[in-house]
Amino acid sequence: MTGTVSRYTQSPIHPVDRPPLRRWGKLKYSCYCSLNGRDALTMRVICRVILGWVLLTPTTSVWAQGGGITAIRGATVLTSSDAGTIENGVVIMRGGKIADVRVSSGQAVPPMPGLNLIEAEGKYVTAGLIDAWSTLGLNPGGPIAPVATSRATDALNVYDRDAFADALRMGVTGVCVTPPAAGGFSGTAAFVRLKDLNDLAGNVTDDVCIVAQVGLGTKGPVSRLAELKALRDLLETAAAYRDALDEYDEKLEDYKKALKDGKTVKLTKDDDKEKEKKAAKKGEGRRGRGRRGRGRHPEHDHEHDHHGHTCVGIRCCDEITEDEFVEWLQSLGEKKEEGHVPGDDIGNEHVEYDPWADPDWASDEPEEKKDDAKDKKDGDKKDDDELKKPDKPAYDPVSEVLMRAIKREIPIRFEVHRPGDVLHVLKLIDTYYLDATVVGASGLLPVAENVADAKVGVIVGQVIGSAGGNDRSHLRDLNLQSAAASQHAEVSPLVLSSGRQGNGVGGQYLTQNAALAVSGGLSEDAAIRAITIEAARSCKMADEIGSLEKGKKADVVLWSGHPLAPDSVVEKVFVDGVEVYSREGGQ
Amino acid sequence: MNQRRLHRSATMALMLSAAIAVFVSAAQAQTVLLENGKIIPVNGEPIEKGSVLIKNGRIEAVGASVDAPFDAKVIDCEGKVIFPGMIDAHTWRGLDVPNESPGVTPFLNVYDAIDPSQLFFEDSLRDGVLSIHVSPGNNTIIDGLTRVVHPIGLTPEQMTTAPDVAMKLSVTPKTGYDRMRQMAEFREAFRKLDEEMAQLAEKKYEDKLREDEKDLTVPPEEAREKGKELIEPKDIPDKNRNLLMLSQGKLRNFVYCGAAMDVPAAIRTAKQYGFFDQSVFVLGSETFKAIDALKDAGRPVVLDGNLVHTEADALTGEEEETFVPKVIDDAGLKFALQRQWGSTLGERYLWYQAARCVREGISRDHALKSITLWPAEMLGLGDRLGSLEKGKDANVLVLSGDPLKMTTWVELGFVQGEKVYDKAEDIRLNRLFAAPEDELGPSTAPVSQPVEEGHTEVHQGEYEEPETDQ
Amino acid sequence: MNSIYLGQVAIRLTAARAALAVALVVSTFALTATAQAAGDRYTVIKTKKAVTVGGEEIDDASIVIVDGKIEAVGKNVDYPSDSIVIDAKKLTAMPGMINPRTMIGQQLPNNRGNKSNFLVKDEFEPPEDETYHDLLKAGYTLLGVLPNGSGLPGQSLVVPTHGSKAGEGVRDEGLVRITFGRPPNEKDALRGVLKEAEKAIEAEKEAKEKAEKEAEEKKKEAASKPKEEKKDEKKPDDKGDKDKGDGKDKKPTSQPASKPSAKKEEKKEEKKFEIKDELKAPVKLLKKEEGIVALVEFARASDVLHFVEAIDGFEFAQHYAFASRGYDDLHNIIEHPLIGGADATVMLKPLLPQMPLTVNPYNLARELIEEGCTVGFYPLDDNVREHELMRERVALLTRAGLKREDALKALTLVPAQYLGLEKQYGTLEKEKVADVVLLDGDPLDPFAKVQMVVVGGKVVFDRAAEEKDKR
Amino acid sequence: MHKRMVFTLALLLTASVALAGDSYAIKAAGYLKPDGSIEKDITLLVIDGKIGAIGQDVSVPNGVAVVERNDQMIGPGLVDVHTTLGTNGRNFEQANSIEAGARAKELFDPDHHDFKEAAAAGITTVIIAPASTHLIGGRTVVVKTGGPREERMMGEGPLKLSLTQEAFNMRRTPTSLTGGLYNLRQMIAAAEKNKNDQSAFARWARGETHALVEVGTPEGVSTLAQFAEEQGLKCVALYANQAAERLDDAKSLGQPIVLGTYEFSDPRRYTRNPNILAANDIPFALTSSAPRYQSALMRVGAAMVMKQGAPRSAVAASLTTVPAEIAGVAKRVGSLTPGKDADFILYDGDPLDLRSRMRAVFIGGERVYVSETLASHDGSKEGGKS
Repeated sequence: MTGTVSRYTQSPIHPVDRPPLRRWGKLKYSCYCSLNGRDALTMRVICRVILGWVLLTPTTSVWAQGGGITAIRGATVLTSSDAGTIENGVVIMRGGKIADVRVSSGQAVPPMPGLNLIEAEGKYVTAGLIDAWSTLGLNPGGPIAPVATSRATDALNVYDRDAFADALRMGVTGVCVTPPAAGGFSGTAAFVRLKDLNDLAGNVTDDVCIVAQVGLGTKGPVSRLAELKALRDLLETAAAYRDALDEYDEKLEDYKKALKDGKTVKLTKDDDKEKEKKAAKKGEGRRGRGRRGRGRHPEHDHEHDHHGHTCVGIRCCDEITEDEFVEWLQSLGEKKEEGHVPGDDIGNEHVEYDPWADPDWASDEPEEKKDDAKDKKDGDKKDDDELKKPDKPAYDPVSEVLMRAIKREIPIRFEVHRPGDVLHVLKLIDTYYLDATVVGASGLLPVAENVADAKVGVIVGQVIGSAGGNDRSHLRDLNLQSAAASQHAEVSPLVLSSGRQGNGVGGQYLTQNAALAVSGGLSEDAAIRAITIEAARSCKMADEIGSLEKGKKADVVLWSGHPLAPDSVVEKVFVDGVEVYSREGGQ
Repeated sequence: MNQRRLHRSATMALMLSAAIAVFVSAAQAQTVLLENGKIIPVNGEPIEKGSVLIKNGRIEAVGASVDAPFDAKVIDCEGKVIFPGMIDAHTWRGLDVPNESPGVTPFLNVYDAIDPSQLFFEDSLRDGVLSIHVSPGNNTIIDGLTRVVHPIGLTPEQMTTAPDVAMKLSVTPKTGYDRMRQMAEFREAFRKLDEEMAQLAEKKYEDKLREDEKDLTVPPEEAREKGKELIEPKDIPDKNRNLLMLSQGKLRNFVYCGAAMDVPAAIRTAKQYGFFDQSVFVLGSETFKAIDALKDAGRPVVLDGNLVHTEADALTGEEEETFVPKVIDDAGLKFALQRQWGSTLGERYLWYQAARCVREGISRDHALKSITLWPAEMLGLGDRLGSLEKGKDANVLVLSGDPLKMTTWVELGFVQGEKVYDKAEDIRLNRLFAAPEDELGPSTAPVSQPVEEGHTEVHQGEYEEPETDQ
Repeated sequence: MNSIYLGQVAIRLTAARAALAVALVVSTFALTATAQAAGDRYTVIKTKKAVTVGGEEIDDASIVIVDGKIEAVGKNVDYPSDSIVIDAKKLTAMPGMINPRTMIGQQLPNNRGNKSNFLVKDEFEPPEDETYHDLLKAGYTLLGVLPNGSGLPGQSLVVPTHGSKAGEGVRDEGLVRITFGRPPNEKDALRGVLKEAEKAIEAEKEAKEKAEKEAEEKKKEAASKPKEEKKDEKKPDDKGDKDKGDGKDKKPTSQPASKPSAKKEEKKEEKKFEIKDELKAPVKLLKKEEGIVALVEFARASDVLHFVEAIDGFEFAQHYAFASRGYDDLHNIIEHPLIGGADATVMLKPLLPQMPLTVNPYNLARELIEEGCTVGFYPLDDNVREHELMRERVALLTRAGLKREDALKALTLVPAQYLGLEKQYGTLEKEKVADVVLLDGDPLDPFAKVQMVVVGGKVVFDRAAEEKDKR
Repeated sequence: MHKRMVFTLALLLTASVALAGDSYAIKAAGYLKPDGSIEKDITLLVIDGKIGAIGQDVSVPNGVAVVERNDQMIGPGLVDVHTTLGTNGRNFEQANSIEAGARAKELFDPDHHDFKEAAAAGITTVIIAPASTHLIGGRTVVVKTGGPREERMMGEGPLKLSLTQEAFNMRRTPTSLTGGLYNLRQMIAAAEKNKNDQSAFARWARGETHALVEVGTPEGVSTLAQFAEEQGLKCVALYANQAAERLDDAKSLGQPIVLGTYEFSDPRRYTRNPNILAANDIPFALTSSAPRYQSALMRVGAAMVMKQGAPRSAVAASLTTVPAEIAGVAKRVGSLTPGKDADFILYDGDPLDLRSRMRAVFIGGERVYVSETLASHDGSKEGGKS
């Protein structure tokens, strides 16, 4: 590389303990062993022999696939599965999957091509650790203004390899990167498997879950309630949107059927004008629907949806939107003739509108629904004889996302800390029947039983944090308790994670967090599960990763000692059966 | 005495702009033969002693010996170098306001923002940059259409080399946005376009039925499909016209990627919305880290004016410097260099940037192409600009020496066959190079000499035939 | 090869570098091994070309160094066979560059008024070795460290950049900084100082005479305060002078007249005489003693006129050195006798300023030189990066018409002159201190890098060896 | 049911210690030796608040109560070299930057709850220092965080100085580091002349004692090293978290380096520094900087450092012997050695393991803290280790 000059030529620090990273220009990275047909055949034969050595009873499924075999033998295996802890176990990886986990036979094995046998007596093996709630490698690149349509993938800096390498070095093979918190819905999280630091983007699963926050920082009770209300309103809107879409689908089916049956829609010349009128009405209608959102400012409903956020409780109409801009541009030419004053349609509505004068605004939803239903019925009656094309509800990007949560297609996470807020959120979860997890939960202790009753999972962030003075003071020391509390209250599942760090750090200290939780009363087994299988479960990845079970992806970590012990280090990390990190030089 | 000097320099500036006006308006292209010069055609071997014939605004012939018509104005370029006009591949200079405040404004056009009076254009002319791709700034999401201009003319119209060349986009977050929201806006813009076009199609189909006095007998999807072919260009609302062209892959586009992590996003977005084959990536200095992705994409790139990226190692604190063009060149990508505008150093010149590339190990051929032919190709003007070839626009420079030499100056500049720059007539340079007493006449001259007289003395004969056509 | 060719050298260079590196490393080792013993031994640098600055540019020149000084520079020079040979046959040699005004390592508090007895030497805090190293890498071998403050804040220190510790300098006295940026205050202040100094001179003279001629008894009598009288007398006189004329031709004539009268009136007052510390430097300036230089700095061109007025009536040191801080309008007074024509040394930032109220660039350095000035350059600020960019900035000025030899001088010889060190530094000539910078290209090629720096026969910086170390 | 058990157990425990009176013995699973290793199955004999004996074959005199703690390990009380416990922010002096005569002794409240928190985190001895907003902050004081009242004050500690940005502002002199060093030089020169001056500053100036000097940046380490060498001073660099980037300078100081405070958000660049220092035989001490940070972070920091590869011995020393040395109280605290104060902690596992919970903390033989949830764990073994 030309022009690579160091300013500190005599720096005493040499990065010796870095995982293999590609420095620009040269490739130094382990890859899959690729075998051609003939090799594969011989391989298969060899494998059969080897397995005979390694295992007492080779399973056919193991060598049905091609590829080399890696076996770790003699270690204590913390499986994170029903098998529990296996002393003197053997973990066999093949074709990127875990071929078997069992007690080792202890027989000697001669060196063979294609077999990578690692003798690991006195060492420990776990599944790759998973940081279920992290900001590792996140680089939003601007003031954080997440909206429900945000995706963490978009802000994932795949070139921040040093940060990911640090996590890998500590045994972390999977990270759930969540959008930064800002209150309200802040988009969907992404799951990154640290399979190849040079191709992180290729190992991202998008839309792992939707993330929301309530009552962060030192917000007062009123604004916290407003926040909760906003969340509820958005969910409500999404539910209504879902209903509207369903209704439309139904109508469309009927319509199609009618067309098939030979009915036709009569088109008249006047239709145009009527349509325009309709469109105008539709606009009103939209606003009307907004009213249903219990207290949402009617002005702030749909006009701004293309911005991806719905402005609840905040007046943000000062900003001229693109639509308004274009409309205004066009109005300069077209509408003048009709005596239209430019700008008429931008600001005037605000002046004219008086929310207190509008009796509908504050009224309850059921009534409105009734009214609507009535309207519909009336309408149906009128047009009974004539076939009409159904109107599709206007697209609402926020509801499109939230609708998936309501349909339980995607889990949702609420970051919430204060006990009172937790209860509110539990209610919300119950109302909309969400597949939800409570995150952060630093103030879980008093309401742990409620959480347990609600069968809602908990993800605990940092077990210890810096002390008062900053706006995270409510996190102080409480996580430790909540970890213990969760266990006592038998909240299941419990996940430990690195939490919100803000500066792109995360994952590196997962085991230490877990160790602290153990000192707080969590059992060691539960602590390990909380950073492996339960973490995977909270990200809907438990079918593939998170434990050492036959058939799962071979994300395996070899430790020099117990993972939670202070001086044990990661010796090797395998992802999909490929060794991605090896501690050079041993102890 | 001080006042006198002051006054004079101010008036000189005025005179120069007047001179520019004159050049532009003299629209009759001459037939000019540049002979005896060393020709560096960029796309071929240099000719030690050769001639270039300019006729009707185009290059008529290039070669060691060229037959010139009797009426050709012959300019002897003995000891000089003949070089194609350099091309600035991407800049927002020359615009009065580089970005509109809403992020998604595909319907805008830089035509409305070009400010011909900016000194930027004059400096570009002096530095041999004869084609400038003026584009909206990087602080945007989807911005309007760009334009290639030459730095001479009084109105954007006169300055235009090629209109509506490309569209400007940025995946790096606009001020006040984060990356996630930036991308959400992208998705929403294209989704909306799709929806609106579908609705338009449906309406067109229904209108057609209405005209034919028929009933509607097909479900909406079918109507939309059938309506598609009925849409005529005039039906498309102005708001969507450019974006539609973009999504159909018919519009060249320049996508700004400020950081390495933006490169995959840019490529993904471009592919998803169908404009990848027309993409040029405008890179920040850190983006070389995404070289693999760039290499796979294989699209041309425009490099940051700051050619060296410096970064401290997170672990050791050691600073590493990387010469970015070398990384790009080694990956086999076509690249264009940008000027580091506002710098008081050499990096504000295109030739200097190219010279630096040569110094850091890039071949001379590539370095020269990166300021001429490659940017021309990126702009889709490869057949018009960027090299000295028969049939191309006569954007030609006569240099006092090798283009990559420190002491070289532009002596003559031709845009579309017109002589638009002559160093001998460049008042600012005359003043720069004049001996202290020269510029005002002998310093012993009586102080009472009227200032205006001095002017006429100096400038008489410089612009003799101010024929105005308009 | 007057012009700088930017293109083709690169590839050849990289190929050559490997060979070069080996040679350099070997020679470096040889040097360090014998450094102590080599006190009187010859060191020879074989170069591709020597840009001597003082004289001609010599191709294939050898530079012979003995005892830290240059013995000879030339194509075919003789040297003993046991000389240490530094092989730099691919490199171009130039004298070490000098930054005449920097605050690097300056520790003084912000002095105001006359603190001319303050010496930077006393408080100099050597910068980090890294900074020194980076300065060497940029080709700078000497720094003139300014005292901090305004008025007469103290005296500069000149230090070499190859690892001098606190208080070690090649020159630590006699460089009196005078800033002149706010005429109303500073004019009076400067005048006041000069008057006091003048008085002190008189008093000293008298004391001497008395000591020679008369017995000690008489000393007791002499005590009175004629200070105020003198001031009153002089001021109207000065003002009158200035208001009348432009000060162009006036200066020489006005001073002798007022002096003698002042002298006589003060005669009686002295007893045991000792000049105050802070007056010592101004006194030396007025006495025009050898080795004293006034480093005068201006913010605006008009300051020069005010300065002339302020020192009117005094005989100042014969050697002024200007460093213009603003200089955008210095062209206004280019014909002023103090600027053009005089033996003033003017230090500038290497920029191409624009004519006021216009966008017309003008080459101030070139115009000053053509008016007969000596012009030198100093970096824009104290950042190492700016030092690295100096050659590029100056090269851009040569593109804008500055002559090559003037440009080179402005980086080496002129700063030396400014610091009163032109006899020891600034060129590659016999008898000068052997600060040799070796580049892989022409000094004015902005892309050429400093490959090696040899000071007093020792290699103090070697890029190739360092890069090899790194690997 | 559960509650009753808690009560009984708590009663039993207090009873057992109370029984011991002035002398008692504890049988434990092991104890942390100064070199970081663990000696197993030991007995600790406490006589009159001092350690009488410790080891595998300690004979317990007749009449001395023996407490069986066979599932627990003993570690020495932790020593924290830089805190502002109990000062309520009174350690700020706004007007002057140089406060060589100030004494931290006079500014803390010995009954402040900060001390209880520190004791609960196992920190038994602390240095209370003036704020870092002074060039010379004054003299620190070494106190215990609990135990017999009359023995809490252990004496005055080293002088505290600061060369960080905080120490300089424009409203008072010196306003810059350079000015500060200039002042220091003058003061040192004066102190060197007057050999009779026995003030803390003068003794430090003459190189007789060491001082804590806060540096912050790597450059600060270099500056300090140069200054110390020039003036012949003994300086302990405080918060030199990147000292490893200036290894030579750190070495030339010839004193331990103080590092802190480590959190779970620290990038590896900082946490791997102790590792490098240890590899170069430079001793280091960790500090919690309580109450600005939680006292508990001291042990967390040690675990983080160990995870980055620092050897056990160095990490153990960094919490105990090294800070005791810096505080000048190594003869009394810092290790479990006969004759020293009986400041120790009962853990339910390896003292350096984050999984181990502190069961009880003793200062001067007196129990000052007992784990609140102890009972529930004793009751149900689920929380223990496998």
